This record gives sequence, structure tokens and C-alpha cells, in this order.
Amino acid sequence: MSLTAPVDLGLALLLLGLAVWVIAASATYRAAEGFIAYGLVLALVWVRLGSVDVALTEAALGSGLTGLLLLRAAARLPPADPAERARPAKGVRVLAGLLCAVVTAGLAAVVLLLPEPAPTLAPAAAASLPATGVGNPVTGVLLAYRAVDTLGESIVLVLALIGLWSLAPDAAWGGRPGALTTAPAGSALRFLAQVLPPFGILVGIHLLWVGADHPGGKFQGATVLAAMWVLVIIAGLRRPPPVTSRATRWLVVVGSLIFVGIGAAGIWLAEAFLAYPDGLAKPLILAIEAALTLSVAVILGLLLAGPPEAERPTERRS
Amino acid sequence: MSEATLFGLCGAALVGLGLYGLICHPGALRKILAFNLIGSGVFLLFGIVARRGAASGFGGDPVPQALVITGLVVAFAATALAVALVLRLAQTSGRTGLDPERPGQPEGTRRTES
Amino acid sequence: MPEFLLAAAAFVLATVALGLVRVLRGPSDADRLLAAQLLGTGGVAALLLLGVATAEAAVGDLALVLTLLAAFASVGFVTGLGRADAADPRPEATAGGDPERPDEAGRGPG
Amino acid sequence: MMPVQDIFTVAAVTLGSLFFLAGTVGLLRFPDTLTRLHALTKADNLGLGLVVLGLLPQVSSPLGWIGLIAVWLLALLAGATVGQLVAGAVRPPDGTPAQRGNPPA
Repeated sequence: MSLTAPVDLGLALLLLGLAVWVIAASATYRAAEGFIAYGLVLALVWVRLGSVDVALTEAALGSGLTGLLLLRAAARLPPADPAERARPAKGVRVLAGLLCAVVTAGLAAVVLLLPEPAPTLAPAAAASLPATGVGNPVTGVLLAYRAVDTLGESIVLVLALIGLWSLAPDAAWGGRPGALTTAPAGSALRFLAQVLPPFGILVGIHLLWVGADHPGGKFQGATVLAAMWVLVIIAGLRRPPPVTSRATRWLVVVGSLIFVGIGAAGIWLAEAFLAYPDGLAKPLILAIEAALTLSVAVILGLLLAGPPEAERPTERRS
Repeated sequence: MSEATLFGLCGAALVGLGLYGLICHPGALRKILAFNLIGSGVFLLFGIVARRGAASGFGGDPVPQALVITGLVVAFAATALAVALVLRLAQTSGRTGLDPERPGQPEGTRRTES
Repeated sequence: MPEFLLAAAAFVLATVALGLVRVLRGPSDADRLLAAQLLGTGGVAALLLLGVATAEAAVGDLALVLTLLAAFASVGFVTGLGRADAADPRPEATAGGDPERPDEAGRGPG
Repeated sequence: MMPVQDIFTVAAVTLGSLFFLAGTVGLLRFPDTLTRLHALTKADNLGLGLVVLGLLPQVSSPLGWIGLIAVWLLALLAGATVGQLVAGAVRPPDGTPAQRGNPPA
């Protein structure tokens, strides 16, 4: 595989260069731009590390959604006044640099001194794979071998949304999230928001569907779906639902509820929480995946849409 | 040098860079960006562990890969919450940094809300 | 054949990395977006070359997702531009006319 | 002796890579944003298109072909729209004669 060395080296240099740009850029907006490009290169690195599942997640979530979130936040934030722009004193920066160099050196030493042969849980995961009927080992791990992690994660997402909504001023409660509304969209943007989502929805469902046997899965599919929803909102074709909407709230929690329900049913049917009865593992996993995809897509979109804002008609003056 | 080692060293450098930005940048949004850099460096370290653990016909150990996917989703949720906190701070006090010693906000941006 | 495809991937990556010099030089944010866009397309091309060269399946899906999300991020960028200059509707944020933020304009001739 | 589809691949991928190089040079050397945009869209559409075209004979499954072509079509759509958006964003306020034909953004 020595032929891939130039590609690897190029990717590593590109990655580090963009990371330096994110830290050193003069304006927050520029740093956020750099972060999007950085995420894209990182996705290629993950492909080189043989983890297409992670590469998909990084491209969609780490670069796409996080990048959009930070760009819009940088654009909304009032400019910092000079007092807050001041960097720490030079001595502090040198000390910080030294500390970071020590941390990096320590981690590099760990990387170079990793044990040979490498410990691995791959055989254990492979052994439990046939029982689940799923072909993609990462999906198998996420939903059978380490299903408790995934359940916790889906609940963390709901909690993050509750935390975000609770930041709304009292007067704004019950309103619609306002972080995505912009000035009236131009015709090019409206066109893109009408043409792209059908493709995106297809890709999202495709990712969910192939995730059972090939790289892909609920989080990747849900992220693409959320991105398409957010695109439609940005273009002004649809408005985000008000936070008091009962249907939205049900969509937010339905994935976790079904996951917990099937997990609890496992106590009686398979003698352990989150254990699947023999022969039913694959349909149950698919049911959980489908419900979670829906919930995660809605939650991710709402996280991007921000806390509710009061609808002030005077806000629209320019 | 194998690609795992190369990208592992890359991850170590990313953690250091992000840590420096986290300490030295006064702006809260820049701190969030730097924190995301640290996160991706740590994920890369997980990635090389996964790569080195390739066995049983898989390209990598699926358990660390699954952990990274979980981590990425949680990192996004945390970032969204942090960004909302920063925006709310700016909305109520006009400040974009976290330094309590310097409340200094330009005239007209302050809106007391308590 | 894999050797040639890998070399082509390295070449495309190197050229788009060169294009990132535009990110450093600016001058406007729109120019930076162009460089990022080139990196996106070049990255997808390199990914496809790499995927075929190493017979890595599922790279096609990743290329689709990258293309979709790159377009999505560009939209965020352009609409953010509109917001970053005078279009901020919040009355409490007196963003307009601040001399500290010339870089976020991206508009203006040339 | 190289099979004919390999020769095709080498030719198309080489040409595509050259378009990427040309786009990069244009991005670096052209004087203003709109001309740079012009250079970039050539690299985007033709460079990626030729690479995809060159890779087609190397992929055996019809699903792989559909995937490759879908990537290119999607990139065309996204590139065209984003180009329009960028051009709208950098246009001088309220139109010089050169942009009079465009609808207001």
C-alpha cells in the first residue's frame, strides 16, 4: 500500500493546514468557513482509515450541519468590542503553547507506542453479528452489542433540544424558532430548495436502508434529511413549527420511546433489557432504526433552528 | 510509516492546536470551534485504534467506530446548545466573550433583561 | 491501473490545496467560498478516484453525501453573508457600520 | 498492451485533472471574483465530469454507474445554483449594466 503514501501525506498536511487556519483566522466567520473545509478533508481521512461509516457521519454532521450552525451564529453575533478582542498577554500565550506542545508530544508518544499486536474487539463483534441478522458490523455494534450507548445518545439529543428551547425568553415561549429565517430568498435559492430535497430525501432513505448491510445508517440518513428540511426553511418555503406543536413534540420523542419500549419488552421476551428475542432481531432493529431516523432528523433540524423567538412584526424593518 | 500512525500523529497535533485555541481565544464562538478541533483529534485517535484492530475480515474494529459515530452526534448536540448559550448571552448583555472582568459593551448594544 | 488512479487522486488533491492559497489571500469572503467550493469538488473527485483504485465499495454514497452537504454549506454561507452585513434585523444588535468588521462584508464591487 | 477501456480511462482522467489545474490557476490568477467564479465552474463541471466519465469503465456494476453519474449531476446542479448565489452576493448594490438582466436576489 506504499502507493497511497503521497495521498495520505497530502491529506495530513491539508488537514493540519486547515486546522491552523481555524485557530489563526482573524475573524470568526472565516474560521467557520475553514472548519467546513476541514470537515470535508477529515471525511477523506476517515475513508483512508477504512471507516466509511464514520466518514459519512463526519461529512454530513461534522462538516455540513456544524459548519452551517457556526456560520450562522458568527453572522448573528454582534461584533466584539476591542476589549474583548484582546488576546491574553504574551507570557500566557507562550505558556499555553508549551502546555499544548507537551500534550501533543504525550499523545504522539502514545500513538507511537501502541501495543503490538493491537487489541481488538472485532472478533467479539463478529461473533455477535449473525444473531442480529445485520451485515454492517458498525450498525450491529450500535444496536445490539452497545445498544445502551445508542439509547443514551438518542435521549441526550432530546435533552439538548429541551435545553436549547429553555433558553428562550419568557415572552417568546410558544413562538417559532427564528435562527434560520433570513431576508427574502432569491430565486436561485428557492430553486435549489425545491430541486435538491427530493434527491436528498432519496439519499437519506437510501443511507438508512443500506445501513443494515453496508456503510450508512440512521444517523447519517437522518442528518441528510435534516439538512434538506433546514434548506427548505432557509429558502423560506416552509416555516419551522412552533415549539408548542404537539405533533412536533411527538416526533421528537417517538424514536426514544420505541427504543425504550422494545428494550423493556426484551426483559420479558429475552431475559434482559435491550436483548432481542431469537429470530426477531433484524425486524426489531429495523423498526428502531426507522423510528430513530425520523426523531433524529427532526431533532437535528430543530437544534439548527434555535430557540423560539417572539414574532415581532417590527423585526422585519431594515 | 503506516497510514494509521501518520493520522494518529495528526490527531495528536489537532488536540494540541485546539487546546491552544481554547485557552488563548477570547471569543466564545472561537472557543467552541477550538473545542470541536480537539474533539475531532480525539476521534482520530479512536480511528487509528479501530484501524489497527482490523480483524475478522473487517477493515477496522467496529466498536471504536461505533463510539466515534455516537460521539459525533453528541458533539453536535453540545455544540448547538453552546452556540445557543453564546447567542443568548450576546442578546442579553451584548458580550461575545466569557471574561467576567470586562463587561465593556459598546453603547446601545446593552439590553438589561432581568 | 490503480497506480494511475492514485496518482491522479494525489494530483487533484495537490491542485485544490494550491487553490486554498486563495483562502489566505481573500480579499472577500466570496473568494474564500470559491476556494472552498473547489476543494469540495476536487475532494469528491479524489474520493471517487481513491474509491475505485482501492476497490472500496460505498464510496459512491459518501460522494453523494459530500456533494449534497457541500451545496448545503454554501447556502448557509451565502445567506450568512446577507445577514452579516446590514440585514441583521435585531434592533439590539447595532451591527451595521461597525469598522471592526470589514471582513464580513463580502459584498461591494470587486 | 493496455486494453482499450484503460486507455480511455487514462485519457479522460488526465484531461479532468488538467481541468482542475486550470481552475486552480484561474482561481489564483484572475483579477476579480466574477472571473474567478467563471474559472471555478469550468473546473467543477468539466473536471469532475471527465473524471467520472473516465472511471465508468473501471466500475462493473450498473448501480456503481448510476451512483457515479448521480454524483456528477448533483454537482452540476449544486455548482450552477451556488454560482448564481455567489454572483448575486458579490454584485454591486442595485446593478451595474452588466447585471441588469438578473432578478433581484
